[in-house]
Amino acid sequence: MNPQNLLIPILLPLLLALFSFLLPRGVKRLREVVSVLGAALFVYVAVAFFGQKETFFTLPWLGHGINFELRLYGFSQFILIALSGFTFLITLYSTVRMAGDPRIREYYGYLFLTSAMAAGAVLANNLVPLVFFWEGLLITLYALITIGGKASHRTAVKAFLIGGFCDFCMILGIAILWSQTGTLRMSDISVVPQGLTAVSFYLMMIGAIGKAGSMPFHTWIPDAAVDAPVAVMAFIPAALEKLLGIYMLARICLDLFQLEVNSAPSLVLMTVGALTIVLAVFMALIQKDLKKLLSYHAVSQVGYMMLGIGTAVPIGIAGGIFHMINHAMYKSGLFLAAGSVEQQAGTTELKKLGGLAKAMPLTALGFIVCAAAISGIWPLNGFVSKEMVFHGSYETGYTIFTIAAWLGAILTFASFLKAGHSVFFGPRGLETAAVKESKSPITIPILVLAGLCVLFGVYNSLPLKLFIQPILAGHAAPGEHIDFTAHALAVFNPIALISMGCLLLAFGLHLFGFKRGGNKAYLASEPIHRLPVLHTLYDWAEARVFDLYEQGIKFIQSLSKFLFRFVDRPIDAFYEKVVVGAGRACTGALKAAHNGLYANYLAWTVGGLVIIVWAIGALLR
Amino acid sequence: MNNLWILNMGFVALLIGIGLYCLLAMKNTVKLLIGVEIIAKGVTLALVASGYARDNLMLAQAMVITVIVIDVAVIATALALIISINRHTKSLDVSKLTQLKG
Amino acid sequence: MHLFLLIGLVAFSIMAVLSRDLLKSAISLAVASIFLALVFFHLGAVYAGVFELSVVAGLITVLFITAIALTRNDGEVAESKRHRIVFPLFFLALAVLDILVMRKLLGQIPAIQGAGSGTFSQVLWNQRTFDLVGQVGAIFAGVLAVLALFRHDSPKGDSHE
Amino acid sequence: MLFLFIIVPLLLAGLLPLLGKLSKRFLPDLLASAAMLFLLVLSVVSAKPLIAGGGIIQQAFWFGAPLNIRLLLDGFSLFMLFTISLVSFAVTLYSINYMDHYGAKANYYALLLVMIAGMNGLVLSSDLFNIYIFLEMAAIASYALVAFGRGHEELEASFKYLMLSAVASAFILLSIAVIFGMTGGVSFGTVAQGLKTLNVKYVVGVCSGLFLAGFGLKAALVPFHSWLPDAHPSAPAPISAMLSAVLIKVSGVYAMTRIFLNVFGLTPALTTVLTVMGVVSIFVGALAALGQNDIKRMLAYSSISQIGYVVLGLGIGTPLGIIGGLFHLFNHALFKSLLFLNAGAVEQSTGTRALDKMGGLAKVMPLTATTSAVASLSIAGVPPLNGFWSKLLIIIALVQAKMHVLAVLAVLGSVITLWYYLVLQRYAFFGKLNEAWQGVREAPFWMSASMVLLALLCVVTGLVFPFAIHSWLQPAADVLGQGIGVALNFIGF
Repeated sequence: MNPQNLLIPILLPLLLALFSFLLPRGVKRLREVVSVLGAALFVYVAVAFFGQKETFFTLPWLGHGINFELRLYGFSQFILIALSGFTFLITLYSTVRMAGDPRIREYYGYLFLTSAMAAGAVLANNLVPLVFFWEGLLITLYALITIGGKASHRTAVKAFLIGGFCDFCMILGIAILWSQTGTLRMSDISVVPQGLTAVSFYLMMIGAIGKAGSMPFHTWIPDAAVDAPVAVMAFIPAALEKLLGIYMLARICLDLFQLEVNSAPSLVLMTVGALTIVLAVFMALIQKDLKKLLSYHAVSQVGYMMLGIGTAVPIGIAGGIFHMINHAMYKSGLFLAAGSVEQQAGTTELKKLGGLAKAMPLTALGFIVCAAAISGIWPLNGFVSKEMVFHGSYETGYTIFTIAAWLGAILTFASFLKAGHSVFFGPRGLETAAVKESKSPITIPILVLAGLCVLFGVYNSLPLKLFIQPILAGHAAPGEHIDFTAHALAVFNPIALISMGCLLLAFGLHLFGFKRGGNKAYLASEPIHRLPVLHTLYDWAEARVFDLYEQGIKFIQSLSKFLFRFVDRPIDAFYEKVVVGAGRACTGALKAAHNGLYANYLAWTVGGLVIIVWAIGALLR
Repeated sequence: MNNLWILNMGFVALLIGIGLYCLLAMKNTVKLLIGVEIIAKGVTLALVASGYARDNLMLAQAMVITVIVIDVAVIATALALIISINRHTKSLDVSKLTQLKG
Repeated sequence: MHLFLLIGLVAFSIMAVLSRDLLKSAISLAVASIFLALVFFHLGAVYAGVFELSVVAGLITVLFITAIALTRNDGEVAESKRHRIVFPLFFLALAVLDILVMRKLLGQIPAIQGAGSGTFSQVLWNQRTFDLVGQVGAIFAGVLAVLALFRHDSPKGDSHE
Repeated sequence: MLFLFIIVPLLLAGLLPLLGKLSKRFLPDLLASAAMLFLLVLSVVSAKPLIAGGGIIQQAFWFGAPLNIRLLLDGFSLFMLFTISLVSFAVTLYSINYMDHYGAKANYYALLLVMIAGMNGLVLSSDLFNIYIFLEMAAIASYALVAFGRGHEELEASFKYLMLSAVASAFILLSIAVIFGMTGGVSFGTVAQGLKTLNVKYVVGVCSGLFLAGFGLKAALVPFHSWLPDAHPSAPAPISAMLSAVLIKVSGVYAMTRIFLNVFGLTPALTTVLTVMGVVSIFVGALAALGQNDIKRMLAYSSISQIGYVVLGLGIGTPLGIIGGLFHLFNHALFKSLLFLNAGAVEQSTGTRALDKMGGLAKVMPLTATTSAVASLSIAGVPPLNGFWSKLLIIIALVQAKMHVLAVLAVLGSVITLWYYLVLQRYAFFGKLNEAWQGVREAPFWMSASMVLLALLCVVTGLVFPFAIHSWLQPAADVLGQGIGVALNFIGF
């Protein structure tokens, strides 16, 4: 392939962005049509790139080893396809959902700018262009969040500061890596993380997981869920940032650094991953708003990916990467479904909604499939990738991480049962009387994503063989053949059985909670309740374990509250109070020092002269 | 020859020190300007002394004359400023000129 | 002789600083200028001496006195009385430091003989022509500055005080 | 031909007060703009002989007769000349509308022209004492321009500026006198040659200290910066732009760099002092800017911070560092002048400079808001605008020079910069439109035109920066990279 073609995935969205910026606001339809067609072309380009052999493109740039280098290979081809696909779906969805927005011009512009930057970041083979595109994403994120309206500015600044901090860490890590290896070409770097390079690893890791939205860099996501347009949420935190963040993390762990199984960096990564899973899912459980609930899950699921990659075991890494793409699909689907509900019903608050399944069958179907996928129900894609992560973490010998992952799975399913139940089943909310199904540009993306969830689950060999295995091709132990498809949907092994058990447990939890709530939709889950074995189990539980459950729920709830108040908020407060406060204090001191007295200023000048002369004298000695 | 240069430079330093003291400690704006003048005297002395020490007195004198001319321009501007400020504040106290701060 | 002239110069400078009356200060400064001019004469720098006498001792003193006459100083700026005590201490410290530094630093400088030069006017016109352009510019700047500050239309900015 | 850079503005400055009697507005506007355009074209044309060969020394002619004035033109001075001409052209266009309500336009242009003549002379001179003269010439004009509004604040700011600046000039002159006393000459060649033969590193150290204090005060490096936050906001907006964008760089950074790199030769001690001063300036300026409510005062503190970057880059002394520093110098000239012009437009329309009284002005002044957003993003180092590249180059140079701590601090400073520019944008232009400004209108034609010109330049420079670096930053950096060889080359002249 002609190496210059590598510029197309960057330039094409850039042109689309320019088009949207320059097109006057008054012109109707044309913008949407061009955007959708352009995005389709983008998909075509990405697909055409797939399967090409490794290509390098180099443009001399600043010199000193800083060149504009791009590289197309298995991994970036795969991410590019996903990226273009999501861009297309979101564009299609936005034609209806964002129609009439006063800042529509900027919206499409920034959307495509984001795609261009992301494509650049994926293709970059030199750390400096990588940082360039990476930083660019921060700006477009800021801009896209502010489209949400007046209240969104605060959130945008918060996202910006947090993202800026993470990127700053990454730049620092890159600088250290550069000084240690002497090159900026990513494909030339491969070092063992120890000493300074370990510091660099951790710093770059913060950059990557910060982009992916892991704890403790997540606090802007739930805020943004409320403030930012839902299409933006579906595109950026749910899909794109995961793709990029986890892509970067995988690159760091696989290529730039040689991560050993159970080495300190690996354990750190796994710990952060496990903590993210558990803490975020606890937070998700108590949310009363659909979009907020989804956004906390967006955080929690990152934990699985980090856990998987952090294991440094092939199946774990493959699981992590697979989970990334799966998550992008079902989480986008869920956000889009939430958006569809919001547009029709006017709210996403769980208590106001109910029984929408009949009125919005397509949205409901999409939501249910995606929710089942995220919960890891056989045979959907979430099941496959989660199993792989469980296996991987189990193989490292630290079962604690596997248990944490299982715990996460239980609560994930429970919270989605709650969400799905209260939105689509049960009696209709009073305020949402006249609800119709959304238009096709809204439902099609949802259904496509749901369909993909099924496809990637049932025919998991397709993505695994086509996308994932090539990435790991160079990383298997010699002589070992990599094939994950063999046990992908196998149910009869201990780990899969435990997972299934977890799901059942979650279901039970939901049922008890539901019944306890005295809801009238109780009959909806009656058939399961009447199953012979479960029935007696439930009866037995109803009589005796009820208190225990109550206590358990109370415990879980208070724990959630505790975590929210003492972990989640303090992190938030750190950004808001400590950083801002420190800035204020310095500023105040400086303002007081500039008191307007001439003698004072002159004294600084003379004092400065004395210090400088003294310093030069001391340095000359 | 060299010794004379050192002696002169010593007095240059004294003049500049006196001038800086005046600038730092005095409050009257006209007095501050006198401090600037004293510093300027020190510097012109330094130029002439250097020219004398290096047998390049003509060059030194040419420079001194330029310095004096520039000095006149600066002093004239400064006095015009002081008079204008005096019209606003009716005072010559520099410690009252603290409207700009922070 | 040279030393006495220098001491006179410093003494009158000190008087100019410490004197409580502005007029006396200005006149002390003029006397200090005359001493400086004498120093210049003594060193052979005749042109510089003449200039110092006429411009600094003459013109600048006139400028100062005009300015003092033009400004109104309600309630007399009270200079702190501490200067009578602080200044001698400062001066002593300065002198000691001065002697130490000069001995140590300048005493070690080897000499380079400067290129001998022609007459004064030759130097001024042939070597330092560029300076004259600068002088013209500086005079322009000074004149324009005074014109700008004393122009007749009403001052802006009084409104936003 | 190079002499025209000095004599044209100077002659016009002499004529303008007389011509101003004939026509109060039209003639001064026309002549001043024409002169600036002429200088801009001249600086571009002058590049031709330079690209052919290295630096040149040209003798000035006066109506055909040779004068004893030797002007030094090399990559570095050409670069500065171009920057001066560019900014002064934009500023003059802006003044056509803006200075109407100040009165005495002829006088104003005359002072501006004297200031430009002084800066051009400084840049072209090859002699320490000439540097001092032209420095003073530009400075005297700038005192008057700062006080041009004649309000209390303006006068106070100008007075403090003058008094501190006079001390700085005295330091510079004293240092020149000592060097003259050691080497017997003041031209670059003689001094460099003399210092090379003499072994007097401590005295040179003291002289460097004096220069650093003197030029540091002109450049507003911390702790010599205190006059700037008073003087720059008080001046009329185009003058604020001129002072922040050009004057502090020419009379501070240029002079300092020229002397330290080409005449004294950069020593490790100087590198350390310069880089530390740079970083301290970055932080003090940025943190102080963060707390400001006066928009122009915020910009003034930001200048201190950005000058810190320039000095940091130049102080490293490596080729990449010098390129980064120079590029940042140019970029800062563009976006800081633009920001001051924006602030001026806002002040003229609303009558206030207090950020908390503004709000939502983007709706009524879209052009000002857009250009200001470009400048803010640029100065905060957001890719792909020009400020990003220059900061990146400086940071890379720091890493290459193994100054990792300084690199981290430089990045951190840039984050704070972004912070307060976001604050500025939010208070001034975004949000709800304050009802008081309902009737506010966009800036008049010439003001808008010059703002758009500068904003376009910001964007274009960011996009074509590799070209910019290779074509005319590289020659400038080469000059500085040669060290004292440059000065020694000119002994024969």
